[in-house]
Amino acid sequence: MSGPVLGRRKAGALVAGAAIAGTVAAGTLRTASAADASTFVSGFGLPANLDPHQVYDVPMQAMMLNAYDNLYRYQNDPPQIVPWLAESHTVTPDGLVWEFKLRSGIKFHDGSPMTSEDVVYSFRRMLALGLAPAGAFLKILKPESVTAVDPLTVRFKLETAYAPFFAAIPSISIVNPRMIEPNVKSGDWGKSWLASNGAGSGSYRIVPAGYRPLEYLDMEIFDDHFMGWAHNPKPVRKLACRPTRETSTRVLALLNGSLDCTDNNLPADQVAQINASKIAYVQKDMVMRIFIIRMNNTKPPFDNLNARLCFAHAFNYMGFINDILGGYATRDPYPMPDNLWGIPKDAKGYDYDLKKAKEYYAKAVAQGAPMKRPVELHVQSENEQSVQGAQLFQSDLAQIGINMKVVGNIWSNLTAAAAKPDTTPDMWVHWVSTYFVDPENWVGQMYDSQFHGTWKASAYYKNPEVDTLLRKARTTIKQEDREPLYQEAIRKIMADSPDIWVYNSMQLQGLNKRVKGRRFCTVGQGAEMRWITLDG
Amino acid sequence: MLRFVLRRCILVLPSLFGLLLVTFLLIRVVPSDPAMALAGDAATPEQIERLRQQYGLDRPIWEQFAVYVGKVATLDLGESAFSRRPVAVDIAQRLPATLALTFCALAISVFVGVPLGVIAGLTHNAWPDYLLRVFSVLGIAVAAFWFAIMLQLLFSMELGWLPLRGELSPTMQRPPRVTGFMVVDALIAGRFDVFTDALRHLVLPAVTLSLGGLATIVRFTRAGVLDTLQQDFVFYERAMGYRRRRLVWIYVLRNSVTATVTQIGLLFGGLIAGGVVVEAIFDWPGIGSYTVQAILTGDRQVMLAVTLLVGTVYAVVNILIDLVHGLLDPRLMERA
Amino acid sequence: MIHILRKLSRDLPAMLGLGIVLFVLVLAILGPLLAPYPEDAAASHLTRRLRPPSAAYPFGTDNLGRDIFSRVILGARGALSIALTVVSTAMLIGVPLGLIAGYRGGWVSEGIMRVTDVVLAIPQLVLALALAQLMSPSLESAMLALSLTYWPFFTRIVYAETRRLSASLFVDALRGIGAGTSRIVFLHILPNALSPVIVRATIGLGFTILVAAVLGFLGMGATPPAPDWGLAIAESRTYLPRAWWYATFPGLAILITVMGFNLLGDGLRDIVDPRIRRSR
Amino acid sequence: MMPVLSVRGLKVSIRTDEGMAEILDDVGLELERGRILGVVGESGCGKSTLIRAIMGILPRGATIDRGEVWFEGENLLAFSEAELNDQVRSSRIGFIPQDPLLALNPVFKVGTQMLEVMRWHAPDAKDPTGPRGGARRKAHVARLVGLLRRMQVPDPETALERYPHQFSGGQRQRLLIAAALACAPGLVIADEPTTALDVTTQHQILLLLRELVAEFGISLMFVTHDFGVVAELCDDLCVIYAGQTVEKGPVQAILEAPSHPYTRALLACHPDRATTFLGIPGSVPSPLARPPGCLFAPRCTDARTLCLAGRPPQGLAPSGAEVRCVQFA
Repeated sequence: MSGPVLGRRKAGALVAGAAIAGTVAAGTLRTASAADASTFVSGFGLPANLDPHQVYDVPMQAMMLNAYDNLYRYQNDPPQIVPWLAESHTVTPDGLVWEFKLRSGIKFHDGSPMTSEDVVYSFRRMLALGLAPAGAFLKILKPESVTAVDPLTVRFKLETAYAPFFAAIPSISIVNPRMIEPNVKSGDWGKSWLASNGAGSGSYRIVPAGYRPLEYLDMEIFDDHFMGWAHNPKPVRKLACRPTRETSTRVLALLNGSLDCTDNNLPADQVAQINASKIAYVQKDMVMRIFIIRMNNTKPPFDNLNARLCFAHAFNYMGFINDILGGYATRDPYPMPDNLWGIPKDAKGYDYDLKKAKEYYAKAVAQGAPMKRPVELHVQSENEQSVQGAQLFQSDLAQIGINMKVVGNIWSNLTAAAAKPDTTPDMWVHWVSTYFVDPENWVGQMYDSQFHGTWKASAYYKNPEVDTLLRKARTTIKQEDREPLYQEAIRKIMADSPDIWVYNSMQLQGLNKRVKGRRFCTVGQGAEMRWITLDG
Repeated sequence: MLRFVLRRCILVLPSLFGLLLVTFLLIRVVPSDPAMALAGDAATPEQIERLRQQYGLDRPIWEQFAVYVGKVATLDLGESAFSRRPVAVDIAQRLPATLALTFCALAISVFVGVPLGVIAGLTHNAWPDYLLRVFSVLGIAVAAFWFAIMLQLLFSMELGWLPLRGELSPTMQRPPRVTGFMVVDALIAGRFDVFTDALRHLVLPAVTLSLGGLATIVRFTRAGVLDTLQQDFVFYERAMGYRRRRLVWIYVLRNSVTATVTQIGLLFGGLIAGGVVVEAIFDWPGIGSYTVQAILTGDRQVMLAVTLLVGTVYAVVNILIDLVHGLLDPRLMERA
Repeated sequence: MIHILRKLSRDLPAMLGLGIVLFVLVLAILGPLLAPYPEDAAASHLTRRLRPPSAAYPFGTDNLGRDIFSRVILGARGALSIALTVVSTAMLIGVPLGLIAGYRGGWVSEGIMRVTDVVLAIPQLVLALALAQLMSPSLESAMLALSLTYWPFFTRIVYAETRRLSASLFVDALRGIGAGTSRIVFLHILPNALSPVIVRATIGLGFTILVAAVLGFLGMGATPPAPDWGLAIAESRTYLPRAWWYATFPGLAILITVMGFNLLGDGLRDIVDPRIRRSR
Repeated sequence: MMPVLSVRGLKVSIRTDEGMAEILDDVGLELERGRILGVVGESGCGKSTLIRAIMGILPRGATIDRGEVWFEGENLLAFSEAELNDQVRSSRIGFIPQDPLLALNPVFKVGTQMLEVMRWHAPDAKDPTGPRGGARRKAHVARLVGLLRRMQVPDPETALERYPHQFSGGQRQRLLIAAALACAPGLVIADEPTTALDVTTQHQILLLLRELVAEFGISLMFVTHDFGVVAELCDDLCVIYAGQTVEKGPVQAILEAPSHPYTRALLACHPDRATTFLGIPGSVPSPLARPPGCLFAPRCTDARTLCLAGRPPQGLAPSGAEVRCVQFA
């Protein structure tokens, strides 16, 4: 009996489903008339809430790039930091005093002009709330050190020199105090109000009635945006954010035209089907988002270098990248995105080599490392890719005699567990995305022992030489002076093999073919709507 | 009757208190750190410690519980660690969506399930009965998500009759919020385009969600009808020449649905929590997806509130069910 | 017993159910012997990912190139063991409580039934998810959560039956001749209350498999690479609608098994329910 | 004169798990206009099946193999279910059930149930010239209230608004008698209507029935296992044993000189209240395997070899009763 016949007979009633799936793949489906020519239906995820000073993650980047503006902004691919609200800035040679000069004539959504006082308010608010985006600033900036020199000049006086300061400036949105202040309750800086409302100057204005957390968000064009709309004669006038939870729904919605774009995490296995359709295609973009298998360096056998090297040689990097990810990622053997500065040219990572892994295994055993101990690898259950990687790792480890168990877990538990070395799992899997474009975002916060207790530093790696190098690089201003410091640190870290660095991501986004003019940048990942035009 | 309702309502309170206590303790032992959840991914340990004190998370557990119960009594359900919005506001926004979905699913279950159950009962151990039994069990056993995707493929993709996801088309202007129920608000605003659009969005999720309930109702109605058909009065009524249809659909049915009605009460609580999968696949902005989000992010206030909410809905529905029982069977009302 | 079997043999759907249950039982016991690729319980073969059904792989292959046919067979054991564990644990808790509450009466009964009400009101999924968090998601956490929420059903049934039986003349007579409480409860009331319990248990077995699958769907059940049916469906979501076989066959396995238990349970109910028995 | 009801050679069998059961083998009876016929037999002899066969409501799996049921000159067995419902039940044959509590639908008001019957079967129900809708309903209510008053139900006006469980057993039986008469049928079949009642009430109900037969000009078929009741109430008698009519004739004649050994044995056991049959040795042959000869032969004190040869034919006894026994062949 030939294969397809068997399938058809056995599948019985389900053939209907298969047949439909087949026609969908063939692209003979009707187009839903869900969207009109000026409404863009976006499948990007929504942040936990709308306050850019409370939340700072990839979905927030996508939201705030449209609703708010920043002093400087990352644009293009590879990312460049360009003047935005500010037209220029100066910095003293010691790197302590920064002055930003605002453009004139900037208007908020309520029509009021933006002044340096508003920038001061925004930074003070961000520091006072002390939430996610404040992480880069809390230690180096006091609220009173942000001042307005004149209506268009803001001055920042840092406590200590901090090179990533400028790189982190685009993470702070400028908010409108005149809209927030009337809604302040018991000194909360308008926190609960701004969580569901907008008070910005961005290209699009939030429609509060069209917002339900994580479900939908409606925005409409702000015609008076300071950059104007001359560059885009036919902009998107209404932006409807409709995040879809299930991959299958997401793909179907893209294929029937009820979504203009998906988020950036399309599984590689969906690419062919989408590209075969008449109305949509998959856009591939390199970003700075690295995939890491963490090892808890305080727990035996991971406190042994040979044991760690054994594990590092037992992961099928290219099999994972080529077969499971369909080649949509680059092998990145460094503790940093391979497209960022600071990586030593001579560095060589580890390869998949079970023979070498066995040798290291023997060496580790000889040094008394308990290689027979069953170890656990925690994955984020809801993330299929991490689960597959873990299973792949497991079947290879089994071949060299290591008993590894995959444990499903969730992000909030994992980050909580990572707060202490003894609760941190033996191994776990996560990505590090671009919060700001600087080595500090990756190697700096991952391997400087002062960050122990945060999930980024959950390898609990401690090397005084590396600490010194990273701290020096943090307070050195010029990039050309910092680069060798990072290179040296990375060399030492890689020699110690504290974690298993797997790949740097390629983002896959499904787009309707009517979407034109999209501009991609690793920060925001193509979600900035002001550039987009809808065809037809 | 009023006394009966009041008595039942007062009896519910200790149960809800017990429910709250159990959930509170249960959620307390979950390892995820609410302060860490509040602080966000990029937070430093100092930020987290500050939040811990701010939210009283460093206090003894009984003190936290007492504070919480005091707040609940004034309908303050706290603030979501995730959205940082008042939980009561989030729930008020989302509950109508879930209730609408649940109600429609239940209506489908009842209006399809009861007749099918009666037919199965009337044809006991003949082919229609066998078929209906197998199909009703299929309804319970089929994985909702698989069925949902098949519906999407057929009705949204191939035929293009019904929308794929969501509560309303993105191009539709939302009607002003009055009741929170999209369909009702659309009618109040006189927006018939929104009304039909919202109804069309309801169909697929409601049908998917109705499956399990449909099967349950078929089974219990069948059993009830079988039971009633054994009663002497059915023979008497036939002997007296009752019209066949009226005999079955009025006189037999009313005696047969007691157990079915009880099941509807049990189903309702289940549907609200069980809508999770359906809400996920159809991106339905209700309580189910909210609950999963809360669990995935360790959002304790929301988990507590949702448990309390489902418990309350469960209790209220069961009081209603008792009332319906009383209306169906006068003997029960007298006993109560 | 013979009587029940004979009655059952005339009930077509119930026989179908019995057949399915026995078949799944055989799969569960002999699974590794029957599966063409038993090593695919854990191995991965990256070069043959997501193949559609063929002669070599009748149900196709999954995201790690494993034979879905083998994994469906291997999954029977897990499915049955979770169902049996949950239902028997729930019975162990629920049946004695129901007996006590039904026989003792008074505040003991009132207390037990109130607690039962509270537990019934806990959303099963919420508890399961919360426990999954507490213990880190696994089959064990799912089983515990389901057991903890399923016992009230048994308590209620046994309570009602016990109340009915202990008011009956027959138990009155036993009391009259001085039979001890435990003797009356365990030798006379329990066997009589057992038939609805067995029916509920049969249906509960199917129900549990289904809820376990939903937990798997939400990532809170079995952990990879276990050949769990629910987990397979959860994993398959990412590849739908293209890789339809990935979700379909494990889905069918769940469907057929749950259906088997339910048909059997329904048939048993028709036979043991004394009210319906009269009609036959 | 043609009898109102005449059953001839009725044979009914039911398919069971164990095989075909011959519930009725050969039943024959006649009920003359204006008279009361008592049908007597042990439980299990097929009395209920006889009633069901006459009313056309046999259980599933039952078939009429042979026989005729003539009612007012028409063969009821030729009627379809719809015709029976339209033309016979309630309108021409009223029915009084055994247990008044179980026979009333517990969740509907008494009035609702009685009016449901009248709505379709009252004499004016199909009269296109008569009052319609609300007016007709009003007329029905008035007739019912009158009937209830005649039946001595207290508060007949409010009785219709009450539920069955709010009445006592005797009152419920009166309600059912009223219901049976509501559509003015010519024949009323009563299935042991007094069994569930206490002795005093039973007596009152019998008196009432006796009066009603004359007053409403009905014929009454009264099924019972109680010879005492028969003696008190009936004009004619039909004794059934194991699905066969064994003796029939005028009550007076049979009671004075019972001819069939079975009738004799019954009356010997309990001349007044033959409610139990423990006095007759042996047991009724199973309907699954009827012996070839006389069905009573195994228990009969006078049994001879002839009795085992074949079914005995009907014969005429000196008392004037028709008897199924070789003695009178």
